[in-house]
Amino acid sequence: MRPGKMRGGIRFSHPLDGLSSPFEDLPTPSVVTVALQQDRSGVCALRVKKNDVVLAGQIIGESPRPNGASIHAPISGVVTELIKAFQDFHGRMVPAVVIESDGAANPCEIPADTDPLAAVQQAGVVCFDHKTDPLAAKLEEARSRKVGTLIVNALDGEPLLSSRARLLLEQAEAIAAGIDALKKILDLGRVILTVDANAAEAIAAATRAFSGAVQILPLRNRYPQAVDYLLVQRALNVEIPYSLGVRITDIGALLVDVEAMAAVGRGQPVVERFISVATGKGHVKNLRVAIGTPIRAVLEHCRITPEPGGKILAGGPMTGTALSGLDQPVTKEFAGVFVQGRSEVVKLEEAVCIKCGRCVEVCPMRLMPFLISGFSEKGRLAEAAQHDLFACIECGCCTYLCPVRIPMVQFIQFAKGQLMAQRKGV
Amino acid sequence: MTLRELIQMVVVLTIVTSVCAGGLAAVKLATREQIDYQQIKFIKEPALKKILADYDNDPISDRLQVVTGKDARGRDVKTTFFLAKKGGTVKSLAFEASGPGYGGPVGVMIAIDPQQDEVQAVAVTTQSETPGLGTKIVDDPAFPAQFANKPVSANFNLAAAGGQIQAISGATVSSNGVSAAVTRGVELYQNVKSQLGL
Amino acid sequence: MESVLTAILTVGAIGMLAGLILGVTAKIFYVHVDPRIGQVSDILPGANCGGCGYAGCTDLAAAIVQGNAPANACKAASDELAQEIAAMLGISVDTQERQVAQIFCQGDAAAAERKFTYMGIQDCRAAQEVSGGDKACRYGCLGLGTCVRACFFGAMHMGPNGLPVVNTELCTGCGSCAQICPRHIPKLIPVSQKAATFCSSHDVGRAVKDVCTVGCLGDGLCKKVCPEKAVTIEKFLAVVDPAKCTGCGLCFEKCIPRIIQAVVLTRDSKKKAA
Amino acid sequence: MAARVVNEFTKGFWKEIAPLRFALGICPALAVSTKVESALGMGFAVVFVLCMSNVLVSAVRNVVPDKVRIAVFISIIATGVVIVELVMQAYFYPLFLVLGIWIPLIVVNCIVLGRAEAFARKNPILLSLSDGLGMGLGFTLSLVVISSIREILGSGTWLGMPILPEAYPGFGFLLRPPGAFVIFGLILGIMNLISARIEKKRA
Amino acid sequence: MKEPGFVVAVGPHIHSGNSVRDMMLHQIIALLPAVAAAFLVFGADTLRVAAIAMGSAVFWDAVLQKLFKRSLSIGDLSAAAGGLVLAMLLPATVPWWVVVLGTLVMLLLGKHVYGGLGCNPFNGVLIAYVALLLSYPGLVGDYPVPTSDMMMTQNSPLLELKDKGAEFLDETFPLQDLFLGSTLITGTIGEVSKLALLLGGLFLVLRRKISWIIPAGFLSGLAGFAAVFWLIDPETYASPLFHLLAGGSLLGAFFLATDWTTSPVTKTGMALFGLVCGVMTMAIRLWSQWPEGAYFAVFMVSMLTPFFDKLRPKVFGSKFGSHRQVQF
Amino acid sequence: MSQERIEFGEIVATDGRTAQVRMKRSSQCAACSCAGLCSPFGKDWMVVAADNTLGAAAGQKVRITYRVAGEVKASFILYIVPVFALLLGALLGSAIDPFHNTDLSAVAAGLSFVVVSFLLIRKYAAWKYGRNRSYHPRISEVLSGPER
Amino acid sequence: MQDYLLMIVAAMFINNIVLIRFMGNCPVVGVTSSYESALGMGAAVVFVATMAGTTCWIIQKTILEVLEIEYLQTLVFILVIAALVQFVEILMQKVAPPLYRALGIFLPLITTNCMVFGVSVLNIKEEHSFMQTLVFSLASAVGFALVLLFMAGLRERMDATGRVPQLLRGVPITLITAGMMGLSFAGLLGMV
Ligand SMILES: Cc1cc2nc3c(=O)[nH]c(=O)nc-3n(C[C@H](O)[C@H](O)[C@H](O)COP(=O)(O)O)c2cc1C
Ligand SMILES: Cc1cc2nc3c(=O)[nH]c(=O)nc-3n(C[C@H](O)[C@H](O)[C@H](O)COP(=O)(O)O)c2cc1C
Ligand SMILES: Cc1cc2nc3c(=O)[nH]c(=O)nc-3n(C[C@H](O)[C@H](O)[C@H](O)COP(=O)(O)O)c2cc1C
Ligand SMILES: Cc1cc2nc3c(=O)[nH]c(=O)nc-3n(C[C@H](O)[C@H](O)[C@H](O)CO)c2cc1C
Ligand code: SF4
Ligand code: SF4
Ligand code: SF4
Ligand code: SF4
Ligand code: FES
Repeated sequence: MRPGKMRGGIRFSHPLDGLSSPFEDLPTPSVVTVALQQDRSGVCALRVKKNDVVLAGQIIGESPRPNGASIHAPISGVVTELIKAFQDFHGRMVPAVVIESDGAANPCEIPADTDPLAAVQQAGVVCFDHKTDPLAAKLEEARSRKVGTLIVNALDGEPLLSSRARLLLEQAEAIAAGIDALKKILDLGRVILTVDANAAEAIAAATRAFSGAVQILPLRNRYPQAVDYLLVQRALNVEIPYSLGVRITDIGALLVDVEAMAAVGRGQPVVERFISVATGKGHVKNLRVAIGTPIRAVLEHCRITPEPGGKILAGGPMTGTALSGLDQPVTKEFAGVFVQGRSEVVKLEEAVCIKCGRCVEVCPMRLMPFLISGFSEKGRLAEAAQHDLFACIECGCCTYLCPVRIPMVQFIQFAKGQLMAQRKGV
Repeated sequence: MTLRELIQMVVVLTIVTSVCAGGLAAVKLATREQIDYQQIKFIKEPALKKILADYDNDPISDRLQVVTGKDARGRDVKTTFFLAKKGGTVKSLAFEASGPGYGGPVGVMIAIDPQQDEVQAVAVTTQSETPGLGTKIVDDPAFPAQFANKPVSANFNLAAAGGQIQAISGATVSSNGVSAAVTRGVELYQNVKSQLGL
Repeated sequence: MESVLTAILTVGAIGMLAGLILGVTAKIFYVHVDPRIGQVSDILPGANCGGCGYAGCTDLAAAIVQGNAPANACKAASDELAQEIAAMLGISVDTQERQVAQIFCQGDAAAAERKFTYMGIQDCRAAQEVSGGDKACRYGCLGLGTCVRACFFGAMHMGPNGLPVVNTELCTGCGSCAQICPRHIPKLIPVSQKAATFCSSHDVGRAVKDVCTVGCLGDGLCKKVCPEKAVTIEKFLAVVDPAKCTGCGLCFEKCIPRIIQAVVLTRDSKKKAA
Repeated sequence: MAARVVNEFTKGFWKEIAPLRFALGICPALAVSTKVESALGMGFAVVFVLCMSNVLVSAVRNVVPDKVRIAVFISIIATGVVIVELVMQAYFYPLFLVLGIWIPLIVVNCIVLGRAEAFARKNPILLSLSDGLGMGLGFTLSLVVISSIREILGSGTWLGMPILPEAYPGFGFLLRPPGAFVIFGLILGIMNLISARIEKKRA
Repeated sequence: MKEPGFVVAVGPHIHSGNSVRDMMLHQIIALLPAVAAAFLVFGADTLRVAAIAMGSAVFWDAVLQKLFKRSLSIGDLSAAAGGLVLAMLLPATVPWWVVVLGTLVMLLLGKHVYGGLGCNPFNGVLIAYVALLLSYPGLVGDYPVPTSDMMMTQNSPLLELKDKGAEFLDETFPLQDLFLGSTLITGTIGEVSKLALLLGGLFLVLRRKISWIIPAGFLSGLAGFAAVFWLIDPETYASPLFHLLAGGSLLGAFFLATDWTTSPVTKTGMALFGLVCGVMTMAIRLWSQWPEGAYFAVFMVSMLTPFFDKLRPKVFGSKFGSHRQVQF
Repeated sequence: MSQERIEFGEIVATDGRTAQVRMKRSSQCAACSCAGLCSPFGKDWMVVAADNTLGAAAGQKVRITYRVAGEVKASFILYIVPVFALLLGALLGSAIDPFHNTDLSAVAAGLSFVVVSFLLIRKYAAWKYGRNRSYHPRISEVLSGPER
Repeated sequence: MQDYLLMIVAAMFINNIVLIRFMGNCPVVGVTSSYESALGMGAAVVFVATMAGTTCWIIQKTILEVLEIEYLQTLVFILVIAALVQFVEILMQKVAPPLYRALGIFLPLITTNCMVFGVSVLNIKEEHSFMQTLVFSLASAVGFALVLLFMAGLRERMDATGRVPQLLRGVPITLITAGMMGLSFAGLLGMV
C-alpha cells in the first residue's frame, strides 16, 4: 500500500538510534508523587486518605467522566501526603498523592471485567500521544460512529525517541492482543500499522505477531508525520483539518498508538510508562518507569548530571515541555526525557524575519508561519487568525529552520491564548 | 434646506465667479502686451541670436506668419518665420519646429538659407529633458552643430534610423527629438517655401 | 471690454451651474450636524486610546454631546478639560477624583526568587503562559515591561531594578497598564491615598517568605496597629482603604517586610518614605 | 494682538511647517525642488496666493453662506493662481517656463485651501494675512531646504553658484524624481528626530 | 538558590543551525568562481573592485548600524555578500569612489531606512546599481576592453546586439566564449563566465540555500520570450541561447532574483516571479534604451512580490472549511 | 462576493416604514489626515433610506445592517464599466466618424455610450439587487434615545 | 495603434503620474495601508480622472478656445471638476444604490487631488486630440492606481513583518519607497 504524500516536514538524520536498546526497568523508587490529572479526563476524584495503605494498581483517583481514565497507585505503600495544589510540568495546579513504598510489590487483585470497554476504562488506559485522551472515551466515540478502520501507530513522535518502535519489537504479542481486544469492541474491517521504515526488526516482529491480519505501512522518517491528523492523511490519504472540530472518527477511522495497545493487551492497570532518555549528544537508554517517579531518579539511573543553565524536557526535542525542576514526577503524559547542557540550549530571539521562506516551505499544514508570528508579535491578532493561526499544530518545523531564529511557535501559542481569552471574555 | 437657501447659494456663487472672472480679464488685458513681448524675447531671441549671423535688420520685427497646415479641428496652424536680412536681401529664414523628447516636446529653431536651400544652424529653444542627460542637446554644442551646413534634402534622422546624425550616448530619445524636429522643419519649409514669396 | 464681458458671462454661467449642482446635492443629502461634536472632540486629547470604551475621541465627543456619556468620561483628560467641556455644553460634572497607577510589587532581582530561567518572547503575558512564569511567587511582577509598552502616555518605564516605575505626573489613570498585566500588578489608586501595601501576593506568609523578602505575610500586624481600621487582610494580603487611611504611618514601622508604605506621588517615583 | 500676529506668523516655520509636518502639498515640494531657484519662485508664488486668498476669504467670511463657502474659497484661490500665472508670464518669463504646470496646480495644493478653511474663515484679516505669510514662507523654506540638498549634492552648485570643488562629479540620482522622494523622506525622518530631541529636553 | 536554574522555553529546543551568516557565506563562496573567471579576464582590477565593495559595504553597514542605534551585526556577512554582488554588476575599471558611494546607497536605502536586514522591499544591490548607472552612465555602463588596454571601452555582447543588430553576433561572440568567458567578451565583473555562474548557482540550489524555482522560472521565461521573437525573425533577433548566455541572465537568475527578502516565499509565487522577471528582462533588452534588462527586471518585479505571495497553498484540510473561525 | 455590513448612524427623518439614516461613510475617513478637505463640495457622511422595522424615531442612534456587493466588484461596475464604455464609444465614434470630425464623433459616441452604460448598470442593479430585500438597509438595533 | 500603445506605456510607467510627474502623492501616502481600499480608490480615480480629463478637454475646445479666454483655464477647470464629481455622485446614487453604498468613501477623495486636475491641464498643454485625451487620462490614472496598489502591497508586507525605524514610519518611508519604485521604472527608459 502506498502512503499519502506529505508536504513539508523535516527528515532528521539519526531518527531511530535507540531502536536496538532494550527497555530497562527503573528500580522502584521509595517515594512517588502521583498527580491526579494526567490526561484529558480532567481532575480525578481522590479515593484515598492520608496514611492509607495502598496496593500497586489500586485506584487512588477516579475519573470524573464515565469513560475517563482512572489513576492507580503505581507502587504499594503508605499515602504520606495529599498535596492540594501541586504545580505539574505544564504549570497547572493539580492535586497529588505522595506514596511511600513499602519495599514489596503488592499488586492489587483486579476482578476481570467481562465488558472489554469497561476493562479498558478500569485499567486507566489513555492514548499515549500529545493529547492523552482516555482510550475508553475514544472507543465509545468510535463505536457510536461505526468506525471500521483502526490505525495503530508505532512511529515515534519526535527524533531521538524510539520507545514505540522498541515496544513493537519487544511486545508485539501484547499489542496483537490489544488489537484483538479492540476488535471485540469495534467492528473493524481494516487495521493498519504505521511503523518507521528503518525499524526493520520491529517490522519483522510485527509481521510475525500479526500474521497478516494487519496491514503494515512502513513510512520513511519525516517529522511530524506522527501527529494524528498527518498520520491519518498518510495512511488513508484524507486531509482532516486541525481546529475545525472535524474528528478522525468522522471519516470512520480510529488512531491509537502501540503503547496503548500493549497496555490493553496486558490487561493490567497503567502504572508505568515506556520512555526514551536522550541528551543533546544522542540516545541514552530506553526505560520502563513507574508513574510518579521523580525525574531526578531517572537521570540518576542514566548517570546524567544536569547542568545549571541547561534544559530538562518532558518529551522530545521539538515539542517537549521544559521542566523547571528535577522533582517533577513521570506521568502518563510523559513521552520521554531529553536533557540539554548549557551550551546546547537554543537561543531564540525576536529577530526580524528576512522572508527567506524556509518556514513556509517546511510547514506541514501549509501555513505562512512568518506572517502569523509577525502579526502575533505586533498584537494584530485578528489578522493572525485570518492567516489560519488555528490550523497550526505547533510542530516547530518553522522555528527549527528559521535562520534568524524567531520563536514562531511561542508567538503562535501566544496569539492563540490571547484570542481564546478574548473569546471567553466576551 | 429651503428653496431660498438654494437660490442664495446659486446667486452667491454666480456673483463670486463673475467677479473673479472680471478681475482676471482685467489683469489679462493689462498684461497682454507684456506677455507677448516676453514670449518672443525669452523663447525666440536667444535662439535667433545663436543661429543667425551676419544680418543688419531686427528679425523679431521682420517676421511673417504663414499658414502651414490645419489642426485636428480644421483650424489654421500658423508658423512664424523670422527674416534676417543684410542689405535688404534675405540671408536667412528662421522658424521653429518641434519633436517628441524624453520629457515632452523639444522645440528647435532652424535657420535656413533660402538661396542655397541649406540648413545654416539649429538651436534648441524649449525642452524639459533630464538635467545632465537630455539637456546635453543644449549644453553640448557639438550636437546641434551636426545639422549645420547640410542641404535641406539631407537625411536628418539619427544614425540608428539610417540618418546622418550621431545621437548623444545615454540620451537617444532627446537626440531623436531634435532630429525629428529638424526633419519636420525642413519638410515644412519645403512645403511652404513658395508661399513665402522669396 | 468685450473680452472682459465674455469672461464674466462664461465663468459666471459655470459658477451658476456649479452652485445649482451643489445646492441640489445639499438638498438631497441635507442633514443637521451638531457643531458641538466637533468642538468637544477638539478639546479631547485626541489620543484615541480607547480607555473610555468608545471607538475613539470623536465617538466619545458625540456621546458626550448627546448626553450618553458624562463630560468627564475621558480617562485621559484632566479635570480642567472636563470642566471646560461641561461649561461649553452647559451641563454639570461631578468631579471624580483623579486616579493614578502604582506598582504593587517590590520583588526585584535581589528580593524575589526565580524558579527557572525564562527564555522566549519578552512579554509578560507570554512568559506567564510558560510554566506559569519564572518568578517563584505566583503573584509577583515578571518584569518584562508589557505594561510599559501598553502605556499610551509614556508614563511608565522600567526601573533599574527590573520593576516598572510610574511617572505620576504623566499618568492619566487610563488603566491600560492594569488591564494588560497578566498579574494585575499596576493598580489604580486615588491620588489622595496616603498609604498602600506594595505587594500583590495572596499566598500564606510561609510560602511568601520562601520566595520573596518583600512579600506581604498577611500576619495582620498593620491591621492591629491601625487606629483608623483602614487596613484589612484579604486572603493573606493587607489592603488599605483610602477613605479611612490618614497616613499616620503607624503601620509602616510594624510591617516586617516593610511593604506597607506611604504613597509618594512625585515624578518618576513611587518610592518609599522609609 | 501684536503677539498673536507674530505667533501666527512664526508657527509656519517649525511647528506647523508644511509640507514637512503634515503630509499636504507634497507634490510641488517634490516637483520643483531640483534647483533652489525654481524652489524660491514656486515658494513666492504660493506666498502670494496664500496671502491673497487668506485676506479675501477673511474679508468675505461673514457674508458667504456655509454651504458654498468652499466653492467660493476655491474660486478665490483659482483667481489668485491665475493672477500669478499672468504676472509671471509678463515679468518673470523664464521662471514661468521652469515651473510650468506647477503654477496652475497651486490651486489644488491642500495647504492653500487648508489655511482658508482652517484659519482665514474664522479670523480677522490681519491675523489671516500673518498666517498666510508665515505658512507660505514656511512652505518656501521647506522647498529651499529640499532643493538646496538636491542642488548641492546633485550638481555641486547652490542657486547656480559652484559650491563644491570643480572635480565634484555630482550625484545625478538626486536630481531625478526618485532622488526627490528619497531626500524628502529622509528630511522628514530628520525632522522627527529633532522634534523628538526637543520633546525629550522639555520633559 | 536551592536548585540549579534550568532554562524553560517553548519548543522547538533544537535548531537546524541555519543562520544568515551561513546563507551569506554560501553566497560569497558561490560567487568565487565568477570572481576567479573575471580575474583571468580583467586582471587585478577585479579584485580591487570586489575588495573595495566588500570593505566599504561592511564599513557603511557598521556606521549605519551605529547611526540607527542597532546592534552591530556585520558578522552576519550580509553587507559583505551584498558588496560582492554589487561588485559583480560593475565594470572592472570603475573608480573606487563610485563603489563606495554605491555601497552607501545600497545599505542606506536598501537596508537601514527600512529597519535592517530583511525589511527592505527592494534589493539594495539593485537600488545602488540603478542609482549609479543613472548618475554615472559612462563609468558604470561602459565596459573596458579585457586585459589589453583597460582605458578603452568595448561593446558588451548585448550592447553590440542593441547597436548593430543580431546579424554578426555569432561570429563576434562565439557561444563557447560566452559560456566559458574569454577576452573577446566584455561586460561587468560578474558577466564574464557563465560556467562560473552556473557552478555557483547550482551550488546554492543543491545546498538548498536558494530555491531552484526562481532561476528555473527566470531562465525559462527569458528563453521562451526570446525564442518567440527569434523564431519569427532570426535575422533581427538573437537566439534564446545567446540571450541566456549574454549579459546578466544567469547572474540575475541565480543571485539577484533569488534574494530572499525581496522574492516571494510560496512556490507558485516564486515560479511566477521568476517567469515575469525573465519576460521583463527580454522586454527591456528588446525595447528600452538599455542593452541589459535582467537587473532592472528583478528590481521592478519585486514590486509584485506581495501579490505573488498571495498565491499561497491551500491549508491542510481546508476542504472541510475555513480555519479562520475557531471551533474548539 | 457580497458581504453583510453593519454601520452605525443617526436617524434624521422618518416617514412611515422607512427612515433616513445618516452615517459616516467609513471609519477610514476618521484616520485620514486631510480632515475632510478631500471633498470640498462633499461630506464625509451619506444618508441612506433604511427599513424602519423597529419603529425608531428621528434623533436616535441606530445600527443598520445591509448586504453590499463586494467593494472590488462594486467599484468595478460603477467606475470601470462606464470608463470602458466611454473608451469603446470614442473608439467606435472616431472609426466610423459620422460627423466627419473625429473629435466630435468621438465625443458624441463616447458620451452616448456612457449614458447607455449607466442605464445598463441601473438595469443590472435593479435585476440583481432590487428584488432581494437583504440588499436593502434595515435598522437592526436602536442604540440610544433621542438627543438630549 | 502603435502610438496609442506607446502613449499608454509611457503614461502608465515611464512618465508615471505619481512617481515621475509627482502628482497625486497625498493619496498614495495616505490611503495605501490596505490593499482593498487601494483598489477601490484606484478605480475611483480612474473613473474621475477620465471623466474630468475628457470634460475639461471639451470645455477647453468648445468654450475657452472659441471665446479666446484660455487664461481662465485654471478657474474653470477646478469648478468643472468639482461640479462633475458632485454630479456623478448624485447620478450614481440614483443609478445603483446598493453598489454606491458599497463604495462609500471613495468618490469625494478626488476633487482636490492634484493628479485629476494635473491630467486635465496636461491634456491641453500637450495638445492632445480627444482620443488622445481619453487614452492619456485613462492610462495616467491606471498608472496612479497601480502605484497605489503596489504601494499597498509593499506596505502590507512591511507592516506585517518589518521594523521600520520609528522616525521614518508612515509618510517618510512611503515616500522613500515611492522613490525606489520610480527608480525601478528607469528600466523602461527609451521605450517611447
Ligand atoms: C520527476 C521527478 C523528479 C524529482 N526530482 C527530485 C529532486 O531533484 N530532488 C528531490 O529531493 N526530490 C526529487 N523528486 C522526488 C520528490 O521530491 C519526492 O517528493 C521526494 O523524494 C520525497 O519523497 P517521499 O514521499 O518519500 O518523502 C523527484 C520526483 C519526480 C517525480
Ligand atoms: C528538474 C525537475 C523539475 C520538476 N518540475 C516539476 C514541476 O514543474 N511540477 C511538479 O509538480 N513537479 C516537478 N518535479 C517533480 C517534483 O520534484 C516532485 O515530484 C513533486 O513536486 C512532488 O514532490 P513532493 O512529494 O516532495 O511534494 C520536478 C523535478 C525535477 C527534478
Ligand atoms: C534541480 C532540481 C529541480 C527540482 N525541480 C522540482 C520541481 O520542478 N518541482 C518540485 O516540486 N520539486 C522539484 N525539485 C525538488 C524540490 O526542490 C523538493 O525537493 C521537493 O519539492 C520536495 O522534496 P522533499 O519533500 O523531499 O523535501 C527539484 C530539485 C532539484 C535539485
Ligand atoms: C499538535 C501535535 C499533535 C501530536 N499528536 C501526536 C499523535 O497524535 N501521536 C503521536 O504519536 N505523536 C503526536 N505528536 C508528536 C509529539 O511531538 C510527541 O512526540 C508525542 O507526545 C510523543 O509521543 C504530536 C505533536 C504535536 C505538535
Ligand atoms: S509550528 Fe505551526 S506554523 Fe510552524 S511549521 Fe508547524 S504547523 Fe507550521
Ligand atoms: S524561516 Fe524565519 S526568516 Fe525565513 S521566512 Fe520564515 S520566519 Fe522569516
Ligand atoms: S507589572 Fe505586569 S506587565 Fe508590568 S512588567 Fe510587571 S508583570 Fe509585566
Ligand atoms: S501608567 Fe497606566 S494608568 Fe497611567 S497612563 Fe500609563 S497605562 Fe494609563
Ligand atoms: S495630491 Fe498632490 S499635493 Fe496632494
